[in-house]
Amino acid sequence: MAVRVQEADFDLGTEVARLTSGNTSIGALVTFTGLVRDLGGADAISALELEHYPAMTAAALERIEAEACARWALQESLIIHRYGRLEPGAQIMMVATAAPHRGDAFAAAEFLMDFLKSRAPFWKKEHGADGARWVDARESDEAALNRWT
Amino acid sequence: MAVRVQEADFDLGTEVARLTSGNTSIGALVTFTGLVRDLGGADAISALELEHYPAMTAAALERIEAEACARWALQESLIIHRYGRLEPGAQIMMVATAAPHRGDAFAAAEFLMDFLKSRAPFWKKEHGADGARWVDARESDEAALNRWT
Amino acid sequence: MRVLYFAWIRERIGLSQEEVSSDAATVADLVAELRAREERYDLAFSDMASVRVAVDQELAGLDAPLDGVREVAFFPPMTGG
Amino acid sequence: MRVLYFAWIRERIGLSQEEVSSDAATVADLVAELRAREERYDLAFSDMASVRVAVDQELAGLDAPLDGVREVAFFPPMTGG
Repeated sequence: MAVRVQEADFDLGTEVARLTSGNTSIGALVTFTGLVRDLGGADAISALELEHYPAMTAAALERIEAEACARWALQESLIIHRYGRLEPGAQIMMVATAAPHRGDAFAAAEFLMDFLKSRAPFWKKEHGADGARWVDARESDEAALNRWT
Repeated sequence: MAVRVQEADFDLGTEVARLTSGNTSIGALVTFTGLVRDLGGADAISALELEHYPAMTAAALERIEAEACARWALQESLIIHRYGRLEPGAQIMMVATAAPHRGDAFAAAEFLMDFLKSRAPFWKKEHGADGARWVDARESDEAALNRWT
Repeated sequence: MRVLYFAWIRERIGLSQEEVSSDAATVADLVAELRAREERYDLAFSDMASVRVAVDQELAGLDAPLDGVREVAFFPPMTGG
Repeated sequence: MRVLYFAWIRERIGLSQEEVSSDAATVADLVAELRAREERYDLAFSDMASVRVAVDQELAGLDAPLDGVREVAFFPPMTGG
């Protein structure tokens, strides 16, 4: 169970190796990595800027993680979320969940992602040729929370 | 879109880096890793032996992968499955799915896993203190296929 | 009380945080006070459906009481992940 | 026709593969022929609910025809992943 909020990049392989190292009771490990997506053409972006609320962010992520650990039999979990200015293709964040069985690991990872999307205090600004614009929250992301109630 | 059946171990970080390298249109990447789980105590195992049907395996995995690519808007996918004798804690297999949005990447990874469990020609034998036993297929794994029909 | 602004609310107001002396009983009262100050505040809070609030770093509603509160933050819907 | 056995079916029969000359019309007929041969085959195929079949490397049922078939494989339910 760990949460990290950082400007620096992370290495998925290293993080996962650390999570499972020495624990032979893990049967299933799920990871999600979010990347800066550049659609090119008229929507081409040169950078994604991530602003957050430092005093609140870690606590919000820890609460989301604790909720996942209360719902599923997780042996390990990890949330890393970056902030600052990121290039297209850069890693934005990752979650990892480890459990005896795959169902729990998948469900917990999806749960973490659904809550991170709408309940973690981050805001994204896309920089493109025509200037910059704040990314709107998607209604589908808010709706995705309902499946966990 | 790639399938590998091998005795050798694999490195999750390397595989994922290769999958996403140079493609800035990927927004979401999901991985699943299956590990040799040792519950210890009376059920302690010293090794897991994976037998497969070489002439059929790659084709079966490719069919499962093609079906996932037909159902979801995947940009990349990868299945690696090992065979041979594995120690507790060792990696058995992995899948990775990359898509513009997280919903597709998660669904496709779960679909691949559900089909690999019951439709990929592998058989597992656990070696423990009391000898060896073939792992039974779980009814829940067969039932898991129904949610995709 | 410290008041924080994030994302386009921060940009519209032109401040990331400020100290505010207020007797506002609720978040809604505080918003009304701020809007009355200057047009940039009025503009930032013109569509409260697009504004989220945290009181002492916990998500809260517009009716949340401010008694004893040290920090109020205003921001658009979050876009993490 | 080449016949392959995997996992505990392979162990019970004591062979991983063999060439079989048979006029069996279907997989079920082939199973009946094999069971009649020796007790180890009879034992391996005593509970066909636990046996899966691939004909020329495609999953098939017991009623699958064997005309022109080159390879038949018998194995327990798969446990991949």
